[in-house]
Amino acid sequence: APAHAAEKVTVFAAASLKNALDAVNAEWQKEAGKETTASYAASSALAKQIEQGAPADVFISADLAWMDYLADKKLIRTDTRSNLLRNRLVLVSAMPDSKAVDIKPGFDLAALIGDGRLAMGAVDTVPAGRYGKAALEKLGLWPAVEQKVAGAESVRAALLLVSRGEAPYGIVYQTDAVADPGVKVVGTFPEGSHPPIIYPIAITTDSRSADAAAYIEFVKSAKAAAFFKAEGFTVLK
Amino acid sequence: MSLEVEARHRIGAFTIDAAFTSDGNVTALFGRSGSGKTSLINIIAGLLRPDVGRIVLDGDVIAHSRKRIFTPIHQRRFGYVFQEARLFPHLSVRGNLVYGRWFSGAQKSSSEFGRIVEMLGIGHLLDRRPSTLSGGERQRVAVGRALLASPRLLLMDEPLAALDEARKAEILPYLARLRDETRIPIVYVSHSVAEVAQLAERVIVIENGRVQASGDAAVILSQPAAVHAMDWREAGALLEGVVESHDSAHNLTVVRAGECLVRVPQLFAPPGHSVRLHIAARDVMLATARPEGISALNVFEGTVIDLSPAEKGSIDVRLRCGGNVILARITALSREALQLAPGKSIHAIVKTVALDHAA
Amino acid sequence: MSLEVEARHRIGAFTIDAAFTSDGNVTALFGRSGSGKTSLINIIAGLLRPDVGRIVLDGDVIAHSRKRIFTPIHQRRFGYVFQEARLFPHLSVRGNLVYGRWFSGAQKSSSEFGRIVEMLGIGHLLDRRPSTLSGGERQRVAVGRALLASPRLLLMDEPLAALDEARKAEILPYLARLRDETRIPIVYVSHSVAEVAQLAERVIVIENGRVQASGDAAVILSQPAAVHAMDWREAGALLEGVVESHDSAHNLTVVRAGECLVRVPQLFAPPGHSVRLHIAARDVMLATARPEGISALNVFEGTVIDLSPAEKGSIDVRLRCGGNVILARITALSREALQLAPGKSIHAIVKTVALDHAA
Amino acid sequence: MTLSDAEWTAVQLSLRVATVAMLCSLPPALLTAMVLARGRFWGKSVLNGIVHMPLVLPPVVTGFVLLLLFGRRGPIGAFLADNFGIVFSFRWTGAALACAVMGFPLMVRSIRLSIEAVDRKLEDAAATLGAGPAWVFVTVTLPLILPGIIAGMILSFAKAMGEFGATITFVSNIPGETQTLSVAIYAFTQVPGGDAGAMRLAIISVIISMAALMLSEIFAAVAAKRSVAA
Amino acid sequence: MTLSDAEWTAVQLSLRVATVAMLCSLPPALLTAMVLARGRFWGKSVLNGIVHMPLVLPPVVTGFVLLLLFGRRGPIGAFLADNFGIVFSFRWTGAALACAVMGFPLMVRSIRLSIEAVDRKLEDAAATLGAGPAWVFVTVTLPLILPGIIAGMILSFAKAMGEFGATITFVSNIPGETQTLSVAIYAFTQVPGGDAGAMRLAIISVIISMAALMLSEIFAAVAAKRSVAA
Ligand SMILES: Nc1ncnc2c1ncn2[C@@H]1O[C@H](COP(=O)(O)OP(=O)(O)OP(=O)(O)O)[C@@H](O)[C@H]1O
Ligand SMILES: Nc1ncnc2c1ncn2[C@@H]1O[C@H](COP(=O)(O)OP(=O)(O)OP(=O)(O)O)[C@@H](O)[C@H]1O
Ligand SMILES: [Mg+2]
Ligand SMILES: [Mg+2]
Repeated sequence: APAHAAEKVTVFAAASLKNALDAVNAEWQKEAGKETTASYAASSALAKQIEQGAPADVFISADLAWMDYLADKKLIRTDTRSNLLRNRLVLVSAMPDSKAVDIKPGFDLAALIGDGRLAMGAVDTVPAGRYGKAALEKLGLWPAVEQKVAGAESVRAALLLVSRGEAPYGIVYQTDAVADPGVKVVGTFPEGSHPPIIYPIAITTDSRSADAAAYIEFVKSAKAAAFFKAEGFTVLK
Repeated sequence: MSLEVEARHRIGAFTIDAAFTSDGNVTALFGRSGSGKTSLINIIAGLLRPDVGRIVLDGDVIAHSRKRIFTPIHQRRFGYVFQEARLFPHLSVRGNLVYGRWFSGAQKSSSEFGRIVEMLGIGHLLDRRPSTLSGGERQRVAVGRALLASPRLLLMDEPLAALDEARKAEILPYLARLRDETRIPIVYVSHSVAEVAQLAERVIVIENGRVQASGDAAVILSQPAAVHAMDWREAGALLEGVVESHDSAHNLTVVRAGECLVRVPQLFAPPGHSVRLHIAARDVMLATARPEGISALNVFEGTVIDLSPAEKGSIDVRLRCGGNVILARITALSREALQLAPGKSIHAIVKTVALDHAA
Repeated sequence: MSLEVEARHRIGAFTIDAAFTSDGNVTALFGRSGSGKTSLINIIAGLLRPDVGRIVLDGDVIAHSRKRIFTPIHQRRFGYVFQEARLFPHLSVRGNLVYGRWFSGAQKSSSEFGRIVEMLGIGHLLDRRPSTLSGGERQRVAVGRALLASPRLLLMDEPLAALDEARKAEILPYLARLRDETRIPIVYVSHSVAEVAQLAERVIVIENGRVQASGDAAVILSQPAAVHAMDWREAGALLEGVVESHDSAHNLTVVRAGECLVRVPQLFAPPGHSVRLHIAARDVMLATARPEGISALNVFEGTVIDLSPAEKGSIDVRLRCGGNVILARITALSREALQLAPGKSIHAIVKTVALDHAA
Repeated sequence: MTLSDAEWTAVQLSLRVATVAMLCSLPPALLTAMVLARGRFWGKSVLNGIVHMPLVLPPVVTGFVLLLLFGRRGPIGAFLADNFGIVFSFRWTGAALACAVMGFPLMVRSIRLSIEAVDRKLEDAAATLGAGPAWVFVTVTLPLILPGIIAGMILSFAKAMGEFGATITFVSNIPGETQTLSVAIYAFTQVPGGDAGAMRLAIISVIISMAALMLSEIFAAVAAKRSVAA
Repeated sequence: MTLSDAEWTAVQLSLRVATVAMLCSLPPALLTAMVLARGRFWGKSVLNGIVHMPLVLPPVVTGFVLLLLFGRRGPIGAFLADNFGIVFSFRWTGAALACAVMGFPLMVRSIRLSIEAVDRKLEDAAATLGAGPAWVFVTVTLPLILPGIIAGMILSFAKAMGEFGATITFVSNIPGETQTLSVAIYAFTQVPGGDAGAMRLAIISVIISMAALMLSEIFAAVAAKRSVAA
């Protein structure tokens, strides 16, 4: 393994974790005196990089699919794998006067959107988009809004589309919605309407770091949980 | 036709500071390489905007720096044959030739096109690209392009330099016709006195950016001392004459210049038509007595006006013969042998074939 | 020195099919515009690879298409003065001049550099960019660049076309010296008989890609009929002679050619040195009796060999004078007046100043 | 290799977007290149900098900037929508705009390079023959810079084929409207097992571009032959 | 505006990556441009296509291809690591490689355009003066195509400053090693509240690129003045 991996724990994490994980890592350094290197990118890119021998010790994916991908290829130590965080999907609007809605089967989302667009992560690619589509399908709303969906490059982009007024409504993560004063959360998708939005964590098979296990422990600790909660994540035990 | 040019301009270390007026139809610019001929022509064309300058053509103020007048190049309609051909590489020869036609109000008829193409011998090149032409072919196309643009003034910067004598001999008479018939004024740069003598009415001599001498071609061409730049061998006198008669049997024409009758190779001008004869000083022989049984057909009686100092063993003798001034170049040895001095009466002998300028 | 060239090549509709051998130091290529001179020179230089061809210089096979020999251009060391100057725009004049020096084993001494620069009058231009030079200045730098590359053969394509006569008169003697002293063979394209007469030992006349005539300069230059391309006015005879004595007081030199003593403007060659004199037919006057009291210093007795048919009223008369053949051009009228016929004895009169070629 | 309907739609859309982007950016690119090559004015470096901006910034940023400017509420977007009815957001026109902007610096550079290589003496010659500045440009300058224009168009087209960062940020990924080939390829790369699909589309994209390239090379060869220096 | 240590590191890294990418791609770009401009051989269109590939494909794809080829387990990557100790994966050298590859078509195009505009008669003239092909190239061709080289270098540098798709895919986003400015900007855009940070870095990136541009313009002006057609 590369020299720097021996002393620092290298974390490959989904880009959406940047704020929270940066804080967690700073805290860990304060406590344990150990440095970390964090590389934030799309889960897909990170997974493929690990497949190609990237010097990652810990991988935190934004969805289960890419973690499964690596597990299939025996590139993570499955004994270290656990589900770290969970996120919720919310419906947001840029209009301050928009009323809260109850998202359930039969809810006329299409009428709400009107002839505008529904911004969300691209439904085949961005995890948030996939979850959103699943939820809409489950609720039976998908056929009505399918033609109105604007699939953004990321949740952030979807949020921007809403806050810029390009699209009247959008489906984004709760974590993103709460941080943006430009949008208003008008509804939360029911728990069961979509597969759980899970951020799994695991140590890679190639990891030579002696500190990786300790690091994971810390990330899963209550201390770290505070930082995740602050960003709007639900911490899983 | 009158052209007034006045220009002062610095380019790098070189300063052009020239002024001349010309009322001739053809004005020749003479000068050594680097003397500023092309710069001056560029100023006339508007390609070079002088620091101070004034250009007036036939009373029409083309440019006047103090009055802030500057007619844009394309509105001047001055046809310019550049020293390098400057053909458009993306157009065929035909495309180059007709380029100016698009813009000139007065369209040259297609017979004119054919005539010019034939004179220049470029008919077989019309569909070729300029990059495939030989040096002389390029220059001929450039001449054609300028002629076909119906210019109101022609600027020609050594247009015939790369051409063989036979071709020159076809083009020069055309230019002379242009001068006489269409009365398009021409400013002509050349190093060849033969060309200039045949065409130019006014000669401007440039040296180091300044006008060294200017005036009537007849006068300037017989002042070789002033004309550093021209072929020293071709210095001579210009005679104004009138066609008197033709001797077709012997292919001769008799021209009356003053009181002299000069026999020259046949000219294609009707009797009464005025012509100019350039008699090079080196072609004039002197004799104290009228020689008999010689091949030369022209023997003029005259008197010596003056003699120049010897230069490289040669002396130019000015003679007055029947109202003309003729220049003869002889050796210093001959001057002694013939005891020449101003006032002495003498015979000037000139071969007819020596007066054959256009081959 | 011997140069053998044989080439057959098609470019577009044009076919060059020429072969000549030359053992002269200077070989002149003559021909009308578009006749294939530049193409032929390009073949010699290696810039054009002919379909079939052979080039042998002093027994050294430079190229031979059948034997698949083709010496790369840069190994030929043939200095080439192009018809257009082709200076390197990114180098200063100095950079252009010394460019060849980097590659030639034999370095020209810096005194040679100074000499050539001074002869060409480009000393004040050394730090300038080619784009700021006048047309003639560019051509002079191009000549200097080729000369300074220590070539084993010089190819010159109208090198002096854009120059004034005074400058030509400085460069031509230099080239003559080069020919005589360093014995670098030169292939020279020019439209000017005066230039060629001064330099060339062999003349090749090209017409439409084919060799029309080739041979000794003296022979070819006195066959104006064969030389369509040259200045008809300058046709004449070349005399081989030896410097007999100098008359410094009168700036004259006496040259013995056969049994004739010819007085010419002073030459800077020691007695005994062999020289060549070009006597233009138009400068020769004929007289049935020896004329007296005339300025012309050269009067030769001879007999008429033959007369050409009249062309445009002129007749070329070949004379034998003291072992030389001299050409005289007279009018048809004079022939009648003097009753010239082969065998008739006659006097040929030539002015000394007419023999002054280099001004 | 047969294409699914969706893929076929993406191919058509990509071609349309790339072609429109290339053609529409040509006039402003020509103008900008001309100004940069020939102009002498104070803010030239600034203009030059702005032209290069889409290259210097991550495409996502460019996409954001486009959204801010040309979005429904953006100053330019609102103006165009209100006055001319031109709407970019979530339209293929927006994708074309994004691609045009991303390819703009490439096009300007190529054309500028050619303009700077033009022998201005030829333009002077045209002027002496009576051609005014506009005619000189059309009849002399333009033909002479054809190689640069073609090169610029190639780069712009190729860039448009590969562009997705700015496009997806600006106009999202709407099948049939803004989902170009490269956006579709990107989508495939984002899901496990999508490699085969990505590969398929990438090959299609490469084939199209290769064809376009060969076509352009033929044009360029013709243009080059025509403008060989005399 | 003061920079944090991390930002300063990213700036330095970006400069290093962009400079190395630009300089290292120059020789192969020159060679490729020369071959494309002058060569007459069968696979020319194919070579031309390959050169344009990074432009045509989404950067993510290029990044993946690089990862597959030059990664630790990739055929070329393994070969280079074993035999020369050159490692690209997750090193700044990999970022430089990604940027070089992405900028390669731009550089080749510019240089090729200039090569095609060179008056070959000048090269002939040099040959008659004794310069062999290599010397002709160095003393005549190279100076004459300087404008194209400079333009190509500008484009390559600017592209390297803005590149993140291929980089982040190939060598990830490792601070101090592969996190260039534009990758850092991208990371900022992916989290709530990152806009200000992204803006800061974008401004820095623009300032650096502007400075580089101005410098290059000065060079280009000098080069242009030197190679004005005579
Ligand atoms: N940009 C420049 N910088 C410095 N000197 C220049 C520049 N352009 C021209 N010159 C000089 O100006 C002088 C006049 O040039 P011009 O081209 O007018 O000469 P010319 O009389 O046409 O000569 P030629 O007969 O050789 O063509 C030359 O000495 C030339 O070197
Ligand atoms: N690429 C080409 N395609 C067709 N014809 C060509 C091509 N190149 C040259 N030619 C023709 O070949 C002939 C010979 O050209 P070349 O340049 O050798 O003539 P030249 O004797 O040097 O003439 P000049 O005295 O005008 O320079 C010309 O008629 C020219 O038009
Ligand atoms: Mg000139
Ligand atoms: Mg020629």
